[in-house]
Amino acid sequence: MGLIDGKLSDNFLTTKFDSLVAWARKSSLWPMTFGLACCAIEMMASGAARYDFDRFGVIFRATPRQSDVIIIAGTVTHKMGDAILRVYNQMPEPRWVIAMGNCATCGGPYANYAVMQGVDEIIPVDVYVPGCPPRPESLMWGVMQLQKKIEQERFVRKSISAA
Amino acid sequence: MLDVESSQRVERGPSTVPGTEDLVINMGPQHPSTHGVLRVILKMDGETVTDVDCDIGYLHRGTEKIGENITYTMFIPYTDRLDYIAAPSSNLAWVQTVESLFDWEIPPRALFIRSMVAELSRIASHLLWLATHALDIGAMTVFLWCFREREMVLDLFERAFGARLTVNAFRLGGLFQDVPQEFLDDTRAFIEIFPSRIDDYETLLTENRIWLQRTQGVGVISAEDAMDLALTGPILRSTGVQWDLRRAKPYAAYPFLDFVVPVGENGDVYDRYLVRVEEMRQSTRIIEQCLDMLPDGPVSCKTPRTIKPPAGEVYHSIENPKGEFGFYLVSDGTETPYRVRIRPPSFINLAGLKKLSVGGLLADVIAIIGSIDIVLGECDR
Amino acid sequence: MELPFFYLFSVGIIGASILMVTRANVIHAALLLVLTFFFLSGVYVLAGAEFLAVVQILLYAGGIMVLYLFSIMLMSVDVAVRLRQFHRQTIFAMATAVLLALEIWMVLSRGTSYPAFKSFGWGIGATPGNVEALGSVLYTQFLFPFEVASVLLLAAMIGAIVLAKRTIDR
Amino acid sequence: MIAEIIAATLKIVLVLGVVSLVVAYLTYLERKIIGHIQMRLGPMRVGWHGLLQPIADGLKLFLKEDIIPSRADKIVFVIAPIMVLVPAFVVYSVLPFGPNFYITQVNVGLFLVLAVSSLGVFGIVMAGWASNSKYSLLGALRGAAQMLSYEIFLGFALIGPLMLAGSLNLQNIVQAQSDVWFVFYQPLAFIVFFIAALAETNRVPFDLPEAETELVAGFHTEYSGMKFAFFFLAEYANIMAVSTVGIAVFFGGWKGIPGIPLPGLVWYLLKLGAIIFVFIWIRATLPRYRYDQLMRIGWKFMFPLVIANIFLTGLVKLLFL
Amino acid sequence: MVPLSHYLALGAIMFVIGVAGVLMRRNAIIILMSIELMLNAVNITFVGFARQLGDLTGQVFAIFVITVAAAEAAVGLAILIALNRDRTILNVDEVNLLKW
Amino acid sequence: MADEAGTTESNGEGSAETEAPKTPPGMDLRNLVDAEFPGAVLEQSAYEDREDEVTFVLKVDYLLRVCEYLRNHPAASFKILTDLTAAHYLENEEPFQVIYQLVSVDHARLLRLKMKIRDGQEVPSVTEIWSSANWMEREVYDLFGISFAGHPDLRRILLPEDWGSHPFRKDYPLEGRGERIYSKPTRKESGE
Repeated sequence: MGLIDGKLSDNFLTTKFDSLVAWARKSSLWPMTFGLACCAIEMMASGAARYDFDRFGVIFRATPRQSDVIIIAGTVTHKMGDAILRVYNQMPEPRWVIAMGNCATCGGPYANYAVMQGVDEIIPVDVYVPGCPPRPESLMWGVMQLQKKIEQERFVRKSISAA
Repeated sequence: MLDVESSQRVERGPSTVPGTEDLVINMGPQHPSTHGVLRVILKMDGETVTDVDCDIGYLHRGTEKIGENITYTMFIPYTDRLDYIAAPSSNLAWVQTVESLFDWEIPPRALFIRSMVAELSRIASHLLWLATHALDIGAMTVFLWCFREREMVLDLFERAFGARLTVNAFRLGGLFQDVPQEFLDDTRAFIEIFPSRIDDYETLLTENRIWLQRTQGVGVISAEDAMDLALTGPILRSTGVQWDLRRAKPYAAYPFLDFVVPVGENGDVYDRYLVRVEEMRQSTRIIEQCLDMLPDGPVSCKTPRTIKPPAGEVYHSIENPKGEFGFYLVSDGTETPYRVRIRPPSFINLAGLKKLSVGGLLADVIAIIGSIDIVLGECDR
Repeated sequence: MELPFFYLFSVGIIGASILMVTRANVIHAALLLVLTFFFLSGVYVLAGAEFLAVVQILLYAGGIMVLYLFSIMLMSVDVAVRLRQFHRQTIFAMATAVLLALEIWMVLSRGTSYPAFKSFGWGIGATPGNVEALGSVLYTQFLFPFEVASVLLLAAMIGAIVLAKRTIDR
Repeated sequence: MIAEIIAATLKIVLVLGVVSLVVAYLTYLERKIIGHIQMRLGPMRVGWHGLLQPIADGLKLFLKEDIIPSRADKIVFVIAPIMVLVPAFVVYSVLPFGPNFYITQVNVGLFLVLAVSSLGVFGIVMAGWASNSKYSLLGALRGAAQMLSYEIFLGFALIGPLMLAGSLNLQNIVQAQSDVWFVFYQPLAFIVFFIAALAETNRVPFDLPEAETELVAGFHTEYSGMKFAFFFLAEYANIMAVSTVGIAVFFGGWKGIPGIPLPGLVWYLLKLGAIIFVFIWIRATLPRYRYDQLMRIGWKFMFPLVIANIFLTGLVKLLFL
Repeated sequence: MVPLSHYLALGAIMFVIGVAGVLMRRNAIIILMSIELMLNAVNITFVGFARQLGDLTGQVFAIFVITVAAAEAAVGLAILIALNRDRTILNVDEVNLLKW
Repeated sequence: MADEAGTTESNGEGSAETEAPKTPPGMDLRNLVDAEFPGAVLEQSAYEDREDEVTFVLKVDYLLRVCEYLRNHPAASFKILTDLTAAHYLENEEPFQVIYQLVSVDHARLLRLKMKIRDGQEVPSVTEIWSSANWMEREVYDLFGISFAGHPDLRRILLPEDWGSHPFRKDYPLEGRGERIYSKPTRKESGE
């Protein structure tokens, strides 16, 4: 894949191929089981019977190597920052980040010495899900937003800015 | 899965001590069964654990320091986020601690509702514990079944207080408003079906041979050792010590309620399981009594607009689902507390992990961490 | 049709085994030995010994070599990789090996004149289903050696357990 | 000669293609069945009732970045997933799916199945060692010990039926069950076989080598993308293979209940579905054994049981047949 | 048809490689594996002869050899593990406990 | 007796026992301790005379002996050290207080011990008496910078090893100090 990534021009074949790839990727988003605080409980609830993330093809994987998206669910402290960065670096491309909850978004109610004011200080975030903690429906909305974002990504075609 | 300091690579260099070198396994701060961001450093000889060191603080959010900078009322939402699995319990501990600085007369209706909601939160907490504990040991269906009932409890919270998880349930002096009648009806409906659901879990686990083999005789601790380590809650009770603050130092509506404090015999993981399952049944009984005895009347006493307690210091603790959850509060007579100390059950119970797990196998450590039932929010604060 | 396959397997066996005895990394050596055994079982199939071929894979590759790998992982092999791999006596060893090769070659070249080697005598082993034949030979003619072999295995098993077990008082 | 080779190749391609597809859909089936046991729906959004889910998963994994950890042993790391997948598929070359539906017959058929499937453990050991990660290494050690031990019980459990059938050829074994399935003659052997099969395929309650809550993902913790997909496929291919062996040896293969005229392949598929359902059902129900308990069950319970079974079978055959 | 001499030659080459491995290497595990190689070389000749003579005795002996190899591997590895546990050594020339 | 009893901040109940008609709470324990270690208890107080809020302020030298005595004496039997914390009073002469909250399961009662120490003064560790003190003393060390003599493993527990300051001291701001800077990763480090 590496050879033709982002090098082809728009035509019927490449467009179809890209949409196929996008479909596969958005249909099988495997998040990491990565819970930090309160939001992790709601993340677990999202995977449980009533909300059932599996409907979307979302199943939680324990290892970063096999996951596509990391849901930062909870307060990110400075001590945890190293670990998050390391987990993120262990994930294979393409990878996405959902910042779940106010703490991961902006530090939430914890404006003090120990807490990082938003996980975007260390890793790039694709979707922010507000709430303290967000309801499972909100997290689902976040995943759907991410799916929409993936639909628009280009893989073998040149990116819009380059073209 | 990831480790922080030394990466998870195997260092197979020459060992300093002759003989088999110990394998150092670094679990966490991101590992599926450390229940959050606990990091456990295990020294292992083969599969046998020889030393355990916990690295905590990955969720240290300085809650106590924040509490010293805001007013008494403003701190209630922060208590939600301490033990976020049973938020009303944390609310209750804080609210009662502050109230103990005054001599307010809390209306009985508020007391009963508080007890009822605290017991609901105990059920919610124990359900989450059972779900994750069973999942740790490999029984994945229990996880989803428990979450089904947990969702029902969260629905009740939502109906009464408007939030699922961080409910901010109580106010100083009572409740901020009366609970709706639908909440009471739904609660009654819930406690009618809940005992049969507990039977369902027990069908899957209590007499399951694999479950018995995985939990019986694992992580045994004696009553002496448990008290020495200040382990509280179901862990202490599983060793046979009947110490429940709802009984020993009754608060809220518990003096009027009839319930049994279940105790275990062997102090192993299985007994902790039995104790918690029985506690869920007892909680159901308590809720039923609360519903039956619920008096009419106001739900809040007259409180001043700005809460300025007299100077002094108090320590007040309640029986949280995890153990003794308390606050040591120093007031200097101003609107903000001078010192807020949270007595965290998870933190202190987790300190017993080493005692419980050395000599066991790797899989036992997982079962033991599960049976301690930690929540990192109040462990790290 | 058989000959090209035989050459293929032979080259595989020889190449893999030469690599095996020269690797510094024990795990690589073990895996190369497994490869050798695969090719060897191919040779067995060509020689009409299917049962032996399967036994070779099942016992040697699937059993003994896994035991090797398992043991290697229990030991600290990475130290060994960094150390000197060959004895000082390597040159003598090579010389001995070459001498041995010469000797075997001489013996073999003389031996081929023996008449029995010239003729193919397909007997019981010729039938495609040689499992039954092998079984009947093994359990009638060679019953006593077979039982001795099982006693040997039992002794080895007990010996291995005693050797590898930690001292009891630890 | 050429025609033979082409025909053989076509057969192989056909069987492998069908097997790969079925194996991929096993994952779907598992998610659906477990979902319903757990009172949820399982995949619903990708295609009608999530039917395209395995395709999407496979395609995504195929297009995923393939990480080789910098401190891994690169060659072994790359070979390991192949070493797991190849034996899992080679086994199908001798398995009977229907009266005339198989790739080849070998007179050491069952033995060959055992031999080839025992090679899967190499891939696991190699993967665990090459990843240079502690979780992987522990998973590999557990996997090696577990699969080596349970291979023995698996093989010994098959000896009873073999003594009844008098052949190692799977076709002959199936033919020998024309009247009565061997599961009725050999219930002990079947129980041991089934437990050993669970352990051989690393399924709950014996999924120790990849126990998620202990070892993250066990031996394949460090694998991503396509290589991980190989492990995934191999696991399910092994389940199907071992189920097929079980059907052939204990449940009369493609032979159906007399009086119901259905093609052999359909009977086979029905039996396969039933056995795989039990596999999934067990996964949804039981907790996981601990390592020492696993070994104890094997050596102290199952091993004497199979030996006794062989002895009894021999005795009965000697005295009454 | 593969002539007998081919089997014998293959066996001989394998045997010599095994001998060279035993004599050259310091690593005890590789020495053990070289011995396995030698045993297998013998098996090749057994099988070759069995085929040539149409007699299954050769194959039967190969099976016995495999039995012996299994026993040897078990005991050998047990010794190595014991050595490695006590002394963290793997090289044969360091095994000098009996040397005074 | 209780001649040296003073008052803590403002509750002013401790010194009242000489003229008050009823005995203040905790007198039985006070007598117990005074009989064995006269002069160990510097002050005695209880918030609003509550039985559960009895506080003894101890002399640092007596801490270990009094604790062991209270743990083992059947009339006290404080088997559980349920909480150990500290408080910082910036303006006081002895700015730090170390607070021990004891629980007796047998008698279902609480007792609070307290020590006032200077900045930098070492406190004897009670880990030998109650194992539960281990982590709590580490926490106090971490957040207040009070070191405990005789602690088996005095490391930071909540904050990273390299933090360098003690955030629960009153002169430490809520925000600001100790912030660390991360750089966003531009490209994944291969293989990590």
